[in-house]
Amino acid sequence: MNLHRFANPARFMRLSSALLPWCGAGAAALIGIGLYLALFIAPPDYQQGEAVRIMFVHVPAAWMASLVYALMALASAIALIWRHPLADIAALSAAPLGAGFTLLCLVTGSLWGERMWGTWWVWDARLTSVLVLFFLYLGYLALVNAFDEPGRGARAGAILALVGIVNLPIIKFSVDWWNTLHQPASVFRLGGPTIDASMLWPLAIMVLGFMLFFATLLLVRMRTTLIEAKIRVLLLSEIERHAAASPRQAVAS
Amino acid sequence: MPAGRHTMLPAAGFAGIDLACRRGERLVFAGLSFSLAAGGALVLTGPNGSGKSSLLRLMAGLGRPEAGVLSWDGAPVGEDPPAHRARLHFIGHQEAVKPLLSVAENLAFWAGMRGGGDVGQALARFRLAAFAGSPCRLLSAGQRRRLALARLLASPAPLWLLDEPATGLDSDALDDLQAAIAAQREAGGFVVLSTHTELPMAGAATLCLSDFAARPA
Amino acid sequence: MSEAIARFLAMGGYAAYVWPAYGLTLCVLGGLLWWSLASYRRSRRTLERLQGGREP
Amino acid sequence: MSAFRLLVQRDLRLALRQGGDAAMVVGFFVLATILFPFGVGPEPELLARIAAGILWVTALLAALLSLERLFQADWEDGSLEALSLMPLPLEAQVLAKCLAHWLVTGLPLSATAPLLALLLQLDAAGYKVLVASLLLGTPTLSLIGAVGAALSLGARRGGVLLSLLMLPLYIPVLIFGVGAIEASIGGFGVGPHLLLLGALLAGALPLAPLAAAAALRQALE
Repeated sequence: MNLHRFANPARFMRLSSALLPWCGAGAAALIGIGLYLALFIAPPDYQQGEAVRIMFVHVPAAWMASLVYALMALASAIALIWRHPLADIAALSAAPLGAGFTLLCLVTGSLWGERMWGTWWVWDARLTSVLVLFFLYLGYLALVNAFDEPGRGARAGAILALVGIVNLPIIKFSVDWWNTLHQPASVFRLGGPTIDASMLWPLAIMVLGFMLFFATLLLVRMRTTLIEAKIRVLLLSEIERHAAASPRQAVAS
Repeated sequence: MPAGRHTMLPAAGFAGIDLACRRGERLVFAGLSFSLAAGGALVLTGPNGSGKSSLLRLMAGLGRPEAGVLSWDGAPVGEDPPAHRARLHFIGHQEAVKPLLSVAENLAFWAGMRGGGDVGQALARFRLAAFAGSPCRLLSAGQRRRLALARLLASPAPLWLLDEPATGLDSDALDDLQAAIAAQREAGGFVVLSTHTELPMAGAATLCLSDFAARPA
Repeated sequence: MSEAIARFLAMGGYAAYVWPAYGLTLCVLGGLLWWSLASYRRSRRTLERLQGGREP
Repeated sequence: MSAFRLLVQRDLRLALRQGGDAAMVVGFFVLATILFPFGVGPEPELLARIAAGILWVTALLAALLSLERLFQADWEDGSLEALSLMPLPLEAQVLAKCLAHWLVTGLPLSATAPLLALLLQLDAAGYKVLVASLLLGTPTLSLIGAVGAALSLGARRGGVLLSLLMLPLYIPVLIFGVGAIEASIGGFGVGPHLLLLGALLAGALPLAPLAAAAALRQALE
């Protein structure tokens, strides 16, 4: 009764410690194989030559960037509606990972742009949307860490994540519309109009590898947050134990 | 959570069953119950940080209790928040007074937000009639405190929740407060207040928060 | 043999783009991995110190 | 008088008595716009080409600046806590405060925009649509901004945080606002752009107060 439900979520800790080795091994294996296929086996693109290999990191990163934000919004909805503390922790733990994937997507995208267009940044519709998504992540991370009381940041972040997920398609639509208005000519296909089978496999494996990698780190970060919460509770109760014991004697004597 | 919660709620009056409240990671109090009949008063006592303000805020509907239920005339309060808000006054530590507006404008605003009421009489009963026209930035802390309490009289509400109303009041103001509370109770209203100073009230129940402090882990 | 490696590293003339992309991927993913594991270990150690290493 | 109008009236009275609010917002708008010719040079054709964009970006930033105080003043003196316990639902109160904020910022901005457009040599065909797009767009800015103001209440460096949260969400309003002006200058139909701005407003009207009220309740817990 005394400890808040999430202070000792034995079930989640047991479950995650069982899952962790498998996720970790799976992620390492998939990314390893994916990298090998991407760098050595996949044929160069007839138009873009070897540079197409950037796609094998850029596309999974782009996919993870939006997938993680969607998961954060889902977790935030669960946290707000059912006040489930684990959902809050999941969203908080996922945010930095999502931001990392988005940054990776942006930089690999600009590398790709540099090769194709000779400039480090191309206001392509998709890249611009990813840039905006990156700022949504930064906004979330800034908001969550802007409060002294930990619970307050998580709850405010949950609302922001929901507001963000509602706005994301609108932003995407307006950026696409704005892009076609100002840059009608270039069809800037990152992955090329069609991806033939020989490239599809490495891509699929890399995407799966990234997802497992994300799952592993998410579980690790959630366990860390839970342990930190438990530490706070232990420190608090120690203070209370001292406070409860010492002053009364002082007053009494 | 006790089964058949509704059956256990007292048919009339304002009550709380097995209330628990959390502040961040800390459970402030647990298993706290109280029951108040019409015309009744409840005085909350206890050291700082024992949860007097937290309990009053829970009663007002600012935030949800960790456990337990509050009931009004047998119906859980959480089921109809607007109705609960309509029936209560909550005067917290801050006075909610705008320095730029005059005393009368401030009180007229708060009364108007609750559907109107007699501002003049409320100011008079807290000896603020003379300041009606002056902007609140000229008021002293005690006078601002009296203006906050005048909100209680400006528009009627059966339930009064007062968080340390007596702080900063001089002896006259204390008498006005006690008179107002007595009148409220005679009219069949409920008064719950937390206080550190001695505030004698006939037939008032007291509740010491430290009796319900959650055991440290 | 070394000629094949050199050709591979040249990446058909796009070495300056492909390798930074993969290098950055390893940095970002590696960084996230290290940061998460480091904070996890640190909090475990503090917890064990606080609890005198009783329950996990 | 209904509680809604009472709250709007109180906020307007507070804003006008302080005197500064509307003047400061318009002052920032004028000054920020005047900076551009010093930056990009006074050539009329260049200025005319980017005038719509400059006006909309500076108007957007001006609206954003004044949003931090939307709930801050009431939060500090306990009014927000008392307001949340009033019979009028918090969502309606957020709407009332957004209306008062818009009347003090969005309206004056839309009124002064044509004067500044003169300085930036905006094409004659653009003036009517400039005002129309601002009148349609600035309420959405106030509504979405209210969510940011509520979320960053009581946060460290709330002002900077508010801009970081809100600027990405302002992009659609900016794109369609400027798009409308450039369409009218280019002789194309302005209908779709203004309709899209209206759609954004129609979407923000119910959803923003919902999100802002939820954020305020979290802050008051």
